[in-house]
Amino acid sequence: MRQYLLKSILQIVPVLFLISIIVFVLVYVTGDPVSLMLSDTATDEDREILIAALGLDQPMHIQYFRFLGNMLQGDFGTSFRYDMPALPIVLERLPATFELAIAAMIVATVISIPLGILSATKRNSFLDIFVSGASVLGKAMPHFWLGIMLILLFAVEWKTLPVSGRGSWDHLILPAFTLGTGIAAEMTRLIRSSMLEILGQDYIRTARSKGLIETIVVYKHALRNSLIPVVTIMALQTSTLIGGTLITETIFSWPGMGQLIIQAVNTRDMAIVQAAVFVVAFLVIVSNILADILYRVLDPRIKYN
Amino acid sequence: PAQPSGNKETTQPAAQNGDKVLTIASGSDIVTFDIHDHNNTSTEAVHVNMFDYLVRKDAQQKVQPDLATEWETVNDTTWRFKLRQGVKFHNGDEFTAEDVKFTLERVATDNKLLEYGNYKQIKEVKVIDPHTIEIITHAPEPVLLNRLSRLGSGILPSKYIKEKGWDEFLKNPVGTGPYKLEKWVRDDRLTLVKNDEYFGEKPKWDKVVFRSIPEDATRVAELLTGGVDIAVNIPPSDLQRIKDNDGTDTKQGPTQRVMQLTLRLTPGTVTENPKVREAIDLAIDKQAIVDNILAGGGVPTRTRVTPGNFGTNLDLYNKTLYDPEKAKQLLAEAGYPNGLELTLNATSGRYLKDKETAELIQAMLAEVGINAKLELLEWSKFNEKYKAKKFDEVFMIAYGNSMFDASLAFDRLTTERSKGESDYSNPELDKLLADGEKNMNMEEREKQYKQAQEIIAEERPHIYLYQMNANYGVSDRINFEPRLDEMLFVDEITLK
Amino acid sequence: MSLPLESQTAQAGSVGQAVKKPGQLRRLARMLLKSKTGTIGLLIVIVVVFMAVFASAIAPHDPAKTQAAQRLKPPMWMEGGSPANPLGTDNLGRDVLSRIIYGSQVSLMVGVCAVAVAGAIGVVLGLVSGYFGGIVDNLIMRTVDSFLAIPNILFMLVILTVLGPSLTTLILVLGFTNWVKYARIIRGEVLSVKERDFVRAARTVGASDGRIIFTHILPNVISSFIVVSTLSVATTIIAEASLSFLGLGIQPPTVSWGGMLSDGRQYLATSWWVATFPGVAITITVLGIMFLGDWLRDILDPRMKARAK
Amino acid sequence: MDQTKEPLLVVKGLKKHFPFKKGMFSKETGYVRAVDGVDFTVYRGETLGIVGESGCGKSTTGQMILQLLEPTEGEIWFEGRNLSTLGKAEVRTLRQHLQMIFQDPYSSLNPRMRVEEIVAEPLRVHGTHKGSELKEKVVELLRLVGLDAHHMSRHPHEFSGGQRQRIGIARALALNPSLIVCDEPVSALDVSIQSQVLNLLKKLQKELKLTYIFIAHGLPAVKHISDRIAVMYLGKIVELAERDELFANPRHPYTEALLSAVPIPDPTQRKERIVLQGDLPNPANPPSGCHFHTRCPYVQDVCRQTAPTLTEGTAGHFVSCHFPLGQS
Amino acid sequence: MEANLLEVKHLRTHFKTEDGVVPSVNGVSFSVAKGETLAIVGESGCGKSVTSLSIMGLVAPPGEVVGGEIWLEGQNLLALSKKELRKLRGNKLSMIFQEPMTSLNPVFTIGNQLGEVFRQHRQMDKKEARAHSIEMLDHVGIPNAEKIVDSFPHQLSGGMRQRVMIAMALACNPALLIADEPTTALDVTIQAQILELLKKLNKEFQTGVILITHDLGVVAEMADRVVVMYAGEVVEQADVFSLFAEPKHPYTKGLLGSLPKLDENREELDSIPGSVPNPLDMPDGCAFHPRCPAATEECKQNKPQLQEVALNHLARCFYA
Ligand SMILES: Nc1ncnc2c1ncn2[C@@H]1O[C@H](COP(=O)(O)OP(=O)(O)OP(=O)(O)O)[C@@H](O)[C@H]1O
Ligand SMILES: Nc1ncnc2c1ncn2[C@@H]1O[C@H](COP(=O)(O)OP(=O)(O)OP(=O)(O)O)[C@@H](O)[C@H]1O
Ligand SMILES: [Mg+2]
Ligand SMILES: [Mg+2]
Repeated sequence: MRQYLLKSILQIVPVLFLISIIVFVLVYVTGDPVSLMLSDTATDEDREILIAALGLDQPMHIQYFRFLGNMLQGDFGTSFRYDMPALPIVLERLPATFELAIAAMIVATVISIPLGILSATKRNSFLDIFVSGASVLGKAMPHFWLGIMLILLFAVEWKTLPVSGRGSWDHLILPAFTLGTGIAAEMTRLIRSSMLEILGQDYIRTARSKGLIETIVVYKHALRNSLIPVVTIMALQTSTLIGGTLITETIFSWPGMGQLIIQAVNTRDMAIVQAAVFVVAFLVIVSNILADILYRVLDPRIKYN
Repeated sequence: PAQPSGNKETTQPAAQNGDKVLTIASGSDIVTFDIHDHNNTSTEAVHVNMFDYLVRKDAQQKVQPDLATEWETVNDTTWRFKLRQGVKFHNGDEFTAEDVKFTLERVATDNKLLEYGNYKQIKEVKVIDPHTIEIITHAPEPVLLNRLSRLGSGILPSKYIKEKGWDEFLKNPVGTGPYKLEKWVRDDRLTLVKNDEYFGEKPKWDKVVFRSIPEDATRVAELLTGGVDIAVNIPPSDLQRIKDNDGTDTKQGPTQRVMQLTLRLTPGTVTENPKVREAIDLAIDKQAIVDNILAGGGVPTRTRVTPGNFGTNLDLYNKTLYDPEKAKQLLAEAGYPNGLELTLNATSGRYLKDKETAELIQAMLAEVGINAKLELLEWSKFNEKYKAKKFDEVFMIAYGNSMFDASLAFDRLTTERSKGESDYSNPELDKLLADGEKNMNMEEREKQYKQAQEIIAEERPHIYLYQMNANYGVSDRINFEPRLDEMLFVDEITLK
Repeated sequence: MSLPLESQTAQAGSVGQAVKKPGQLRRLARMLLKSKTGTIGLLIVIVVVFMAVFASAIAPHDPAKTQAAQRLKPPMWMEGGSPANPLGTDNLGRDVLSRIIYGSQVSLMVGVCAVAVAGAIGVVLGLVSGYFGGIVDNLIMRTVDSFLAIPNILFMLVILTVLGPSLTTLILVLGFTNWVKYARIIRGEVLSVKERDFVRAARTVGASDGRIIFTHILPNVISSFIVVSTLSVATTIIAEASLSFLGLGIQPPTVSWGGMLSDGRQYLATSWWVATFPGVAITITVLGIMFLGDWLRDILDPRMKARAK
Repeated sequence: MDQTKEPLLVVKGLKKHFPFKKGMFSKETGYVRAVDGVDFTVYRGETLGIVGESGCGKSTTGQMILQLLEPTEGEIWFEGRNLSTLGKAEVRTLRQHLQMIFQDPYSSLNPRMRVEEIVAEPLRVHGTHKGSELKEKVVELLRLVGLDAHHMSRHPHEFSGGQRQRIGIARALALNPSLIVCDEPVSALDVSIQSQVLNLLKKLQKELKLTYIFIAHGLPAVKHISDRIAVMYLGKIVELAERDELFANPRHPYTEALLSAVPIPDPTQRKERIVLQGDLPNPANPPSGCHFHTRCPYVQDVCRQTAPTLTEGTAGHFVSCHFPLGQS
Repeated sequence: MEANLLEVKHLRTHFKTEDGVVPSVNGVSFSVAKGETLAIVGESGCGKSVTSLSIMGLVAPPGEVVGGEIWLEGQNLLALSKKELRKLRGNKLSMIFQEPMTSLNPVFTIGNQLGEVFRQHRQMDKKEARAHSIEMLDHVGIPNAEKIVDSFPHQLSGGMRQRVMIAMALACNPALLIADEPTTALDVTIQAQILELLKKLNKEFQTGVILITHDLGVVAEMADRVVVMYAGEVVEQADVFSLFAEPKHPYTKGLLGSLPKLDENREELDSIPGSVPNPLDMPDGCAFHPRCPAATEECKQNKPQLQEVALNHLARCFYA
């Protein structure tokens, strides 16, 4: 296991390197931030000075290597909006986003596992069709629309939950549902099909031939196996999940990274954008590794291959 | 309305353990505590509660003493101020003339600061004694008091900043105002607590929370559920709903902002032709825009110098021209009997209902045969093109006027400044403006500006559409009157 | 020779499912009708395509025609509604029904073109990566990993903010951010098809790499591509809506469902129909495409076919 | 096979080691010794059978001969030329004479192609036939394997397993090969179909003067079709002899056990078997010395230490054992 | 009849597929006596597995037992409730499957899966179950059972896994064991091991065994009696000696003739032309007639019945 971990950590390196290129190019093509940084009345000379100060007059590859070098030291530049180093600003927002993403994941899991199992075991029943329909619906609703609807219903109409902001656990419910619904829909479909496949396996027939009660057959023998592929595919959803926080956080005025990113992009605060993209990418990669580890725990076959 | 069962500390604005808490929601967080390096009205609306100016405007926009108790003009370029004694910053430092010198000279000399342009007129701040200063300007400055009672003029603690450094100040800002910072969670909330040491009237609230809620629907929902006491920037379509709701009401008030079209007079463009410009003006039914899109929340105008500003030409205010038939005729005369094409750039999501307004304008122009290609840009992109002066024939933008003086309204119309943007040039106007700028004879000055407004209304490098209202949603438990400058002096807000 | 070969060949027809050409279509149709959801899906997609193609003929009004006096009229069955605007009007007095009909053009166009762009890039890279392996594979897959690590919306947000939204950029950006999905899937399929004996057989007869890729591998991986891309059309339609929320969707006067939904959200509480009907249109279309995709997956999955035998 | 024996294919010291990494940092990499030093000669017109248990390297050997896998070591001489020293173009022409029939009739035909395209592909690739000539050739090939011209327009899934195998054979015959490697061509087929295919292969061999390498793990089938038989165990040939000689006098203990393990379809001949204990060892970690020593009923100390080499005992009967049977 | 452990009468199991009803098992009858080994042979798809699954009550939709009776020690299994049947499975009635590689759950240890049987049917606790599992593993000749009990299936070879399957099936000392092609996936030398083991256990426990296979060699080696199936029907039934000595049905004859044998050299094998008919499109009359060298008009029109053609030797042919 330790070896595996080391190996995966080493594998991150080229990916992070490629990401650094992508990020750099994104920012590079964004054009110069200079005009946004200058006051209305600045002269051309002021402009030149600032450009030189930022090193924007140098060739692209030089700029890239300087960017890379700084980045390796954790320096993503200074946010001109906050006039502070970008990375701490991003990291400061991480806990909020984390909290939201994990809550959403829990919501998704709690919804999807029972539904997925039920619709697989009761295949083609009314319930199955209902669940399929609901999961398509879950995917078809854009976050912003769902979020506003939830606010209108639960907060404004029924007054059962707070509208927005971050605070106690009940502030978390609506945004977590908003963010988790799409994932839940995806997961339900996955669990269902994975479960259907597993239920057709020989060892399920073996389990039945031993006279085991159906509950054990489904929840012991089938579920564990069907979660194995789900885990990996879900890890791929981390990036969707974090992407979803951009909009969800804006709707619920949740002070996380998502909102920060949107505002940074809107104000062309590219240092923040760079740092944030990097942090997000790193998170996604780490969560993929975690999923891989979980995969190994769930499936003993892997360890020995 | 019933309170949500949510966390008491974070959402419930009402008194808890006897504290009086006011919660205000706006669409965006404050930008920074560097009062010189932003030009954001809603940030200043918060700052005014923490920092004091030398002089401040009251609710009627009359200049009142604040940190300065008296002032006089020594000569055309020198103003003397007597400073209030016994005032303390939130950290306990005493307020002295050094602080004023530090503050004003910083913004007047550092050209990287966003407010530099509005203060570079100041040449020097001379400390006469610890409680007397003289401000010396490069040229005569008729509007100095206006300048000093607005964004960028809050007095900073020079000792604190020199000792602890600017970074520390940004983290723990300190002013002389009635409220001091308790906590700032970016993009979430900024909490102020009362400053018991405040020199003026005792602060009325124990705690004030400014929440940032970017999504309109969410902000309205917070107001309706009692999560906030005041919600800024209410979409017109929700006004009725807030009125109908038990426990909430709306307040609307005029602002300094005027929505306008900037037209290009660059040779070779269709809008070079004055008849075309006039046709565009006549084609747009401003009243309809105000009535339908803004739910009545605005006043059509033909000038940017709206009442409350020095130099208003009331002949042009609350007036509008709308005559599509004449517009068609003008087009025909201009040589476009079959209509013409142009590009209209506008923002999307920057101003209240900007997108809808532009869409409606596009439709109205189409009625008279002007086929406007609408290019809606999200603000940062718009701003980039704006600064690079890369727009085509027409762009739509709203300007405010924090100076409350006509001069600012013309700052983009001189031959020099309009180069590349509207490419408008009128020597007569140039002269009027140059004179007005340093004319210390107020009566004469007013005349100059009134005349300038007439020229613009006639030649139309800018077509003014309407003065915008600010829409607030307000809880019934408090008294609140909107200010023309949109500042939120929380001590002007009271519990019923 | 005791083998009565003739009698044996005569049998072939009845043994293998002797399906002749026209029968194949009929068989497909029969399989379609057997699947309720597949049929519904196809019907929905047909209706939407019809709407998009004949928008100008079936829409009752010009979708861009504003009528200030007619703003926010409710649907015809509600008080104050009129048959002239069956689904009501929006905040500028434009006919919601007509806008939905025209909106289908953009939604479909964006969906289909973006998927085509993504598919073209993804399929080529996936084929190359899976077939040749080695360094090329490594490079492509690491690039895929990098792209996967950055949320699509973030990508689109940055690029569209920079370039400014237009139909073309939107399509290109959506395509450019989604290719990884195809590259991954196609590569996986190629890896498995590559090991099948018919590919070995092609190599023993001396077929070139190009021939193997295009005549043996590509046709056998294309069905997963079709399934995934169908589902992608659906997600792209939703993505356009999310971008509209961020102010980066299709720009007026072009109508898109996402744009309508996003603009209409301000009226959700007061004039629900402005945002609800485009929302319903998106949902139904997505539902239809997904049903169709699921059905395609079922019939194109060789395992399924084997089971049906 | 008498004096006219002309070697068509000579395999010398053929090895294939599939590498696998043991860990990221331990430099040490392991090898699956799929084929671990194999020598044999195939004479023109004969059938060489290769038997052995699953994983012993039969298919890998076959694939190396066909250049589908690159040997780790060793030489393959075909028609007197060393394949590994030839240029690409030469291999391409030479390869026409080397063909393969695969085990799984379901995966060896491209499901998206018509029978006509499948059978015509080799002709097309080498550009030997064009247009109507091509079509005629396809019809001829199909006839040869007992299929009809009207099958040409069908897809593989419309055929039964036996018929598919015939299509595969037709494809292999298209380029007039001299050597065909048959990798378990009948093990996936039903009992009653197996004999059809075996008969067909025999008939074609006679008519077209083909040479076969026939790989299988079903001993009866191998015996039926082969002239000589090689027995493989864990990547090595342990015994190679004329068919009848091998069955009459197995000299390697493994061959003996293998023969004894095959159930005879005659209830009157139930017998005491030699049941080998234990499982086939892992080719990634083969036993020291003689690979078979872990399961050999006659194991001696020397077997654990030194690996025996394949040596010719009686004429044409090779065995790799320190203590070959029947020597007393 | 009381001697018979299992009595299957006119069993019919159908699959309702999209293309039509597949009558996989179409009126099959046979019996198994205590301690007897009955072999069922036939080509792929003739209904062997479906027959055995029907006995176990494990036919999954769209399959359904639509007729017949299955009597096990005086109980009609088809009349039992699901719960009652479940209690019999793994207990009195057990089964091993063809694919030892996929028949064990990859994510649980051998001990866990084996112990389950004891816990389900013998109400043992975990410790007891484990002890018994080790004992059972010992019994089927697994060396080092203490260690193997904690390993996962993938750590075992195919032969070992099949032994585990056998241990699992015999755990509760069943009256009837169904072995569905237990050695097809194994190598010859391993197959020999397993067959020996089955023989030994069969003697030891006096279990009735149904051995399903398509390998006539295995049949000759193991069976007391043989049932030959073709297209969902029994076409011949006899004791193993008479069947091999004097096959009565042309299909059986063809099968025997088509086998290459180790002890004889023939230039050419006999073969049965054509292939198994499509179950959706069964020929009229005798199902075998299209492939039968001796078919007559009668065979094309009428369906022959299974009849006794010699003492205790049944065949479904007009001309047997
Ligand atoms: N591409 C590969 N990579 C790694 N190992 C391989 C590869 N191909 C085959 N092997 C290993 O090489 C050994 C020999 O494989 P091969 O397929 O030649 O056996 P075989 O004798 O044909 O067996 P079977 O009878 O099962 O077909 C096996 O242990 C197998 O796992
Ligand atoms: N799930 C199913 N759906 C449809 N038909 C099925 C299904 N399972 C089995 N059948 C049909 O039932 C028939 C008998 O199948 P069965 O598995 O009993 O054959 P078998 O004799 O065991 O063959 P094999 O030797 O290949 O195991 C076949 O024709 C098959 O097509
Ligand atoms: Mg092989
Ligand atoms: Mg079977």
